[in-house]
Amino acid sequence: MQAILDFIKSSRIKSPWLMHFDCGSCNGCDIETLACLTPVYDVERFGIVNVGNPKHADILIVSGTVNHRNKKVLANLYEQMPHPKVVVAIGACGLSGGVFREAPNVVGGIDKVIPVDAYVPGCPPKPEAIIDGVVLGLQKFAEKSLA
Amino acid sequence: MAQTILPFGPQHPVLPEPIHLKLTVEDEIVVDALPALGYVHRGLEKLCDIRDYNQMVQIVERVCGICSKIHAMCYCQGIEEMMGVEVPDRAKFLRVIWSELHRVHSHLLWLGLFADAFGFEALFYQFWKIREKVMDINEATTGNRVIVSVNQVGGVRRDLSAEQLRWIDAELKVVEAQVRALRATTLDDYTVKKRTKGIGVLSSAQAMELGAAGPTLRGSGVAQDMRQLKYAAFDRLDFQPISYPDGDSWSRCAVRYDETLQSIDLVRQAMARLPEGELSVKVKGKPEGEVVTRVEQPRGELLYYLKGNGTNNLDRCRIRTPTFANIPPLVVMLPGLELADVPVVVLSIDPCISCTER
Amino acid sequence: MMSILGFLLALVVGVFVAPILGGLITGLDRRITARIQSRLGPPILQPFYDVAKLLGKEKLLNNSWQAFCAYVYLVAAATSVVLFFMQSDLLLIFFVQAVGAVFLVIGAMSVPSPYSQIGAQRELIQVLTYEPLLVLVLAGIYVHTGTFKISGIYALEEPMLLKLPLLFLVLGYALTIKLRKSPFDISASAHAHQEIVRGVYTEFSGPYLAILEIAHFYEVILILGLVSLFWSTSFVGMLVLVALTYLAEILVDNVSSRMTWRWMVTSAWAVGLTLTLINLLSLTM
Amino acid sequence: MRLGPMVPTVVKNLISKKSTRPYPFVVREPFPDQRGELYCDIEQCIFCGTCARKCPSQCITVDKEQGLWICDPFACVYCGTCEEVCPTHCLHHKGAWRPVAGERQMIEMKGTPPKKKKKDAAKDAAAE
Amino acid sequence: MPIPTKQVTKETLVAEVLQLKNAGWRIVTATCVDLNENEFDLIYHFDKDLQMEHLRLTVPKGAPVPSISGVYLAAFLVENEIQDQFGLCFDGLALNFANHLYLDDEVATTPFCKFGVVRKTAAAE
Amino acid sequence: MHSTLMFILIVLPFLAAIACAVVPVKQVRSAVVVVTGALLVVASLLLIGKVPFETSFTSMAGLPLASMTQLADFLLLGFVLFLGWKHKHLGIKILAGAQLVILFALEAFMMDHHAASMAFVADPLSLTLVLIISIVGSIICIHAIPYMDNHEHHLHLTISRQPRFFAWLVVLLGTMNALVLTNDLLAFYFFFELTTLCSYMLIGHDGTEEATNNSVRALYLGSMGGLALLLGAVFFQNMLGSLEIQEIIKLAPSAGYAMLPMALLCVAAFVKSAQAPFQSWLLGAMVAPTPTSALLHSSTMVKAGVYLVLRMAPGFVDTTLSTYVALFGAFTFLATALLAVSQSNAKRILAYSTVSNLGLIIACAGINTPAATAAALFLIIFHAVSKALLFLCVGTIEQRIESRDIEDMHGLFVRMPVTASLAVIGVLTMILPPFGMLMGKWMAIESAAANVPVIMMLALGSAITLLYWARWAGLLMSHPLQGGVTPEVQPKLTKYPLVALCGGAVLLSLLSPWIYSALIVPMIDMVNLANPQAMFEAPYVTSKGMLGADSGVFPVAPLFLVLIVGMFLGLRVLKNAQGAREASIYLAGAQSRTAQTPDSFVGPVNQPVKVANANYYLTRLLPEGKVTCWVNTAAVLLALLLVVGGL
Ligand code: SF4
Ligand code: SF4
Ligand code: SF4
Ligand code: SF4
Ligand code: SF4
Ligand code: SF4
Ligand code: SF4
Ligand code: SF4
Repeated sequence: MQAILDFIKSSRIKSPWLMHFDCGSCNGCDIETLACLTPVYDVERFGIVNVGNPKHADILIVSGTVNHRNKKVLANLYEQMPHPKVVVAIGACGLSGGVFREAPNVVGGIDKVIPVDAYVPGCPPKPEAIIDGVVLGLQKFAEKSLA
Repeated sequence: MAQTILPFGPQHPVLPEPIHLKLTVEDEIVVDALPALGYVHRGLEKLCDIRDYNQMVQIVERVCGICSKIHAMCYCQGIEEMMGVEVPDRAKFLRVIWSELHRVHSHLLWLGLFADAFGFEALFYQFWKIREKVMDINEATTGNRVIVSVNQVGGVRRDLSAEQLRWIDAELKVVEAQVRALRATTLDDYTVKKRTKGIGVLSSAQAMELGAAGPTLRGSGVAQDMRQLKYAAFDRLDFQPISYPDGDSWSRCAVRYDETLQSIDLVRQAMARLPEGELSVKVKGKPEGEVVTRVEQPRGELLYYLKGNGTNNLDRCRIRTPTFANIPPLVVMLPGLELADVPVVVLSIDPCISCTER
Repeated sequence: MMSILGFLLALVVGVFVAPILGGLITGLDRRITARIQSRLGPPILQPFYDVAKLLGKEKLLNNSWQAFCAYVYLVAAATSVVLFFMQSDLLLIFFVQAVGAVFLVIGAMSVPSPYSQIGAQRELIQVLTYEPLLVLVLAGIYVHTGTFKISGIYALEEPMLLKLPLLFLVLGYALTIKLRKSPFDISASAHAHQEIVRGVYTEFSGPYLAILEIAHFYEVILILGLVSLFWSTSFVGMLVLVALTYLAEILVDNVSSRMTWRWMVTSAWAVGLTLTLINLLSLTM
Repeated sequence: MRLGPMVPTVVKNLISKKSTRPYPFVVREPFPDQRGELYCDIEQCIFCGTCARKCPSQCITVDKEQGLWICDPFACVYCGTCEEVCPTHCLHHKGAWRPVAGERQMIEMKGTPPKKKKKDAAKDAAAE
Repeated sequence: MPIPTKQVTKETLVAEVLQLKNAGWRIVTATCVDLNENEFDLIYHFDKDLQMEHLRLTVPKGAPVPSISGVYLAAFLVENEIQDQFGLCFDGLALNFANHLYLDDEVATTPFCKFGVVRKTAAAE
Repeated sequence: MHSTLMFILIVLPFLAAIACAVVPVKQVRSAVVVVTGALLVVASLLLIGKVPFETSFTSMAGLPLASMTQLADFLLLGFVLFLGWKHKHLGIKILAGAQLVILFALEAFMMDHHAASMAFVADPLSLTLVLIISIVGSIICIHAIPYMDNHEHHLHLTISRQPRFFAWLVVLLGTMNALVLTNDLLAFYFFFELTTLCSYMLIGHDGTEEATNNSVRALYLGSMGGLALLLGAVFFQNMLGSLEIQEIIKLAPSAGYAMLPMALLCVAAFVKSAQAPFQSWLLGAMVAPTPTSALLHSSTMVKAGVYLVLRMAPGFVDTTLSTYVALFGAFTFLATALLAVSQSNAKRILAYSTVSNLGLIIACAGINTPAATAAALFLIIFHAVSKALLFLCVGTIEQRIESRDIEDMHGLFVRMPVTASLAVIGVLTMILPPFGMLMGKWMAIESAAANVPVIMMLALGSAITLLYWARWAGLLMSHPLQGGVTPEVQPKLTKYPLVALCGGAVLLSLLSPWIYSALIVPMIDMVNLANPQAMFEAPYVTSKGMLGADSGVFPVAPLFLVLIVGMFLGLRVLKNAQGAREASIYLAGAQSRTAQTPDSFVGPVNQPVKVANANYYLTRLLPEGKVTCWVNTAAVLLALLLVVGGL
């Protein structure tokens, strides 16, 4: 029994399914996130699968600025993810609103709506940096699932 | 007959960007589609009030990361026209090289996403694999993969060395060969044709009436391309717009496939004819007046309306992006299709919501 | 009749070994698929990590009936595999397996989510497409061997493939649907996601999704078992046939786009029924 | 109309070298002049504030009095404008990208404002 | 230097647009410019064989403008956008998003006007 | 003892009917129905121990049965003629007139009437039907008591028309019992016609225009069947000099020329079982109150048709006729299953499914091997029980939600947990192992496996069947995780019949190996007895609750064991699941965040939009009208082939 529980625990960081939500990004960050999945970076090496459904996701990758309309969507998606879960914000926009911080319909970074576990700076961050972000997220994931 | 009403987006795995369609289907046949926007709206045009006209270059680049270079170019051309600045020739050619490289990467990206829309995963991966070479060229020559920031009012910020030009040429050969190898699959495979031929038909009359732009327009047989306006160095390059007559998703795909190769060719032409000279000229004064400029984005005609008032800040910066023009045709194309065709047709206009909503 | 020992063996192999094998094959599948796409791909054990992780996740449900249906799916899949190892009646095995399919649909339909519902409808259409083909393949086996019992096939002197080549193709056609591979991955979108997210699986999450995955491992074994019967005379032949068939499935998956369900029904019935007809007639004439 | 024209491509993929880069086990050398992490050589900075004024993202604050150069690394968009306009060339983009972070950060660098160089430094030292 | 435009009035707008359509012009888009406390400029852009034609309509704030979406359906999007951002209302919109094309109720004033006015929400209408 | 049982089974219902019709007190009528039902159940059960037997009566309870039926026959035809005249229906007039003439000719010139007695034969086949009619039929009649009250309440009738209704309902029970027990083809013909009349009366019960039209159609098509049957009888009398059913079966196979009357009998049976192209009357019959539909048009009366084919089947073993019957049945099975797919009206689904299943039974009769016969019998039994259950569920649901459209039943569990669950179980017993229907289908497929066209149609048909059942069962059960379900209160007479049928469907499935030994083995023995050339062997052996043969095994008991263990596990899972977090449905992230708008998403113009879910009806692929047209054309051709090809 203990062995099974251990296996489950160790499996957690080996099978992070991620969902990507574009929260009003300029696409720069999104295409770099997508690039992570493609042959050259192939994050499936780490068991990472891009799922389109919050109910199947462990990691939520969010890019872009939060505005009044998409903040509700963001909150919905986060709520529909089963625990344990982590959020990785990518790009200047996702981190703070970036260059658009002062634009009229911008609320700000992702952490204004949901708690963020890893911040990946860049505009857009390179795919390698996004992988780093997911790795950092996974560390938090491991901590959370122990708790 | 019983109807299913479902939200397609804002978060949907086939859409990298948030757009919402309220779909009404009967046995998976779409009977009604109503779009909802606003998930990406930032209001960035309004930033011209608090950022000077030079800073706006970086901001309009971020209208959309995929053709950032071309946005900046269009904007700079507008300001230059308003201020009467003549850009050095070398800068004009370099602008063409980078903008056509952007078109190559954008079209490859689209070809991949389009393949994904009809569930051809291996093809998706293949195109994205090829695309990485173009991204490497971007990164090596501009310092960034996606948002390259090479334009400035008055010229360009980076140069290409002779060695770099040779390297680009070699890399592009590989890219071209690999893209050509996928022609039969992209345009002639039975399963692909089944999913794209005759799906989402837009006649040329409809396309004109609904204001379609870019490959969506050219896929309906209207050979109109803003590069015919001969901005930048296009007056000194061989260029003929590509069009296909059928107006279906397949035609739009064929246009983009051919344009990928065409753009590689244009890069080569520009590299071959690249003149020596300055990269930029010093810009003096403050923009005043009105100007309308247009360039061809990977997704079609891009229009900037700029109005200066003699200060460092513009009075109005209005951006009409190609996807904005292609949304009405999309809404018209959807009814009567199968649900499975919705991603295909939505992707077939190469939607870019961040540019639509800015 | 079977000895008690044989029965117990079948039970143990069917219940415990089969899913492990099924998981390994799925892992291998993902690896090969990745290589075909010029990627490195996940570790072979990835499916087990996935399932284990899912088992440890929070339980999230819309209604409890969903959970019930997931378990029935699992039990039905396991039962059909056990029956297979007991060399029971093929038709019956297949009907027992259909219990799982039906409960998956019912479970998905019990949630008013349009994606899940559309997935369920499509799953039903998939069942509608492959079921007749499978029944006809089994009927062909019956005509050839005189029995629906698997033991009857093992009694054959020469591989069934030689007499039923077209039916084997039909089986392949049907199994592509069952394995959720392109061009027929239309109800659950195991890899892709194009229009309906994860279709029938959309509203199952965490442990309940894990249950469905395990059930799918069983199904993979059942399907490959069925394939292996076509070369029942030698163990090596079986392995080779199964490996080649599976490779072919992966290849087809990677060189075709996903088709619509209308195309699936019409093409499967047109091609499948014609091939069946020819092969059956050649057998009965 | 052809069936399976993709076959040669996938077979080639299967038997040829995979294109996956083994990041993070091997990290690729950055291209020259890549715009990675922004770095301020604070000793060279004269606190003129040009970078702060020109930055399109307005993420830099310069306090000439205190000798502070502050940058919000989460708002910087790596456009390189500041690097270009800095009169003393004390701003550089490193080749490598900025490392990911677990929480909000602020880069605050304290240098010595020009002119009153020695005097101020002595004052500061005395204050501490 | 202003761009060459043809000045139209609210009354002649739709007729002019119809004329252009019949002559085979494609609508590119429309632009709204906040001129001062009392007026907007509405500029309509058309294209034919790479040539452009612009119509300029100067209107006082607060009064609705006739929609041209009856002539060019495609115009509904840009007119909705202007309605959202500038609070300028259009009469006879083919598809009216009632001030909610881009913006949610949280945005209380028209964001693109230098002299912002309170946005009318759908509920208020 | 025989005579008492026969009296209860056949005559008592008629007496009860009279009581129902004349006593206007509701309580008395209810009591009469319940008591008659109970007596029928008891009598039919007692009959089990008696089979097989033959008996004949000159009179029963002092009534001269044989001569009475002869007289009644003419009266009946006269009445039908009158109805034809009343409804100005030329077809009915011609058919009834022709039958009158032919019957007169037959009675007057061709038969000798020395033995004016009525012969009955009870064998396992008739016993099976008697059990179904008496038990299932009675349960339906009892369920009708509260149902009709509600029904009339809805219609705001001032004068109850229930006496008439219940009278015809119970008359039918007696008629059917007589029909399956009689050994005389002419008597069979009379009862056959009588069921048509019952049908006419009950379909038209509500008196609306639609009801009247549909009842006339039923009468018209029914009369066609009657004519075919009568013609068949004339031929048999002419050729064999006998109208004794057992005699005909014995003599017929040796005589190739006897195929024409056999074929005519089959056609009569097809009409009664509403096989294509005659299905329209059964579809029309769905306007009737649900007990009528359940009793006449699904579980009992339509079985008269398949009974006739099965009864005569030993008479045409290994003939071309048999092949055609198999083809015809399989075709109807497939075609009407296709038609069922396009339906969202629950009663029409049930109707098409009935036709479809009867087609399957007829196909089995046509395959005409012992295994197929066994399959047919299983199908008859389990279809009757499950279908009755489903009909009664639909009736109950309809009275509550005032719709028969399955699209209106999404999440019915919340409103009617008991009925919804019962309906789901009913559906599952129709399509899944280890339940009896599926076992019947399993046997049918195994026995048809070598018959290429038939197996192809069966394979397609059974897949389609799965489709239209599963989607219905699926949509009933959606409900919120916690709370929200309102307990259901039902009158006892509504609830008990449902529960009894449901329990019956499950329990009988478990008992199927024993049913097989008790009913089917002796029946095959009887066939052998009746037909010395055919030396059939029992197709399956039963041991340890398993049905086995060389060709395959169906481990009923072990599967039930798995089922029980599975259920136990399932219930624990259900309980466990209560602890889960309740999730909102996936709506692409756009779900409305207010509690006032459940299952809604924020759509265009920022307004909440409620999601809608609908089944697929493939109406573009299979438009009902067009498909009906093709099906009917094909069926007419097949039927012609059957009549002509048999020669
Ligand atoms: S951070 Fe940069 S690249 Fe990413 S979304 Fe924002 S602007 Fe685009
Ligand atoms: S073009 Fe489309 S797919 Fe590409 S980034 Fe823009 S929105 Fe996304
Ligand atoms: S058109 Fe779309 S893709 Fe191109 S730059 Fe604009 S936003 Fe980006
Ligand atoms: S020259 Fe440099 S230091 Fe002097 S004021 Fe200008 S920017 Fe500041
Ligand atoms: S790189 Fe660009 S955004 Fe970043 S600090 Fe410098 S100027 Fe500002
Ligand atoms: S925060 Fe400032 S210093 Fe840091 S990397 Fe971004 S721009 Fe450079
Ligand atoms: S521009 Fe250079 S010197 Fe001036 S404040 Fe910025 S970093 Fe310091
Ligand atoms: S349309 Fe076809 S099916 Fe309908 S009544 Fe006429 S013939 Fe019969």
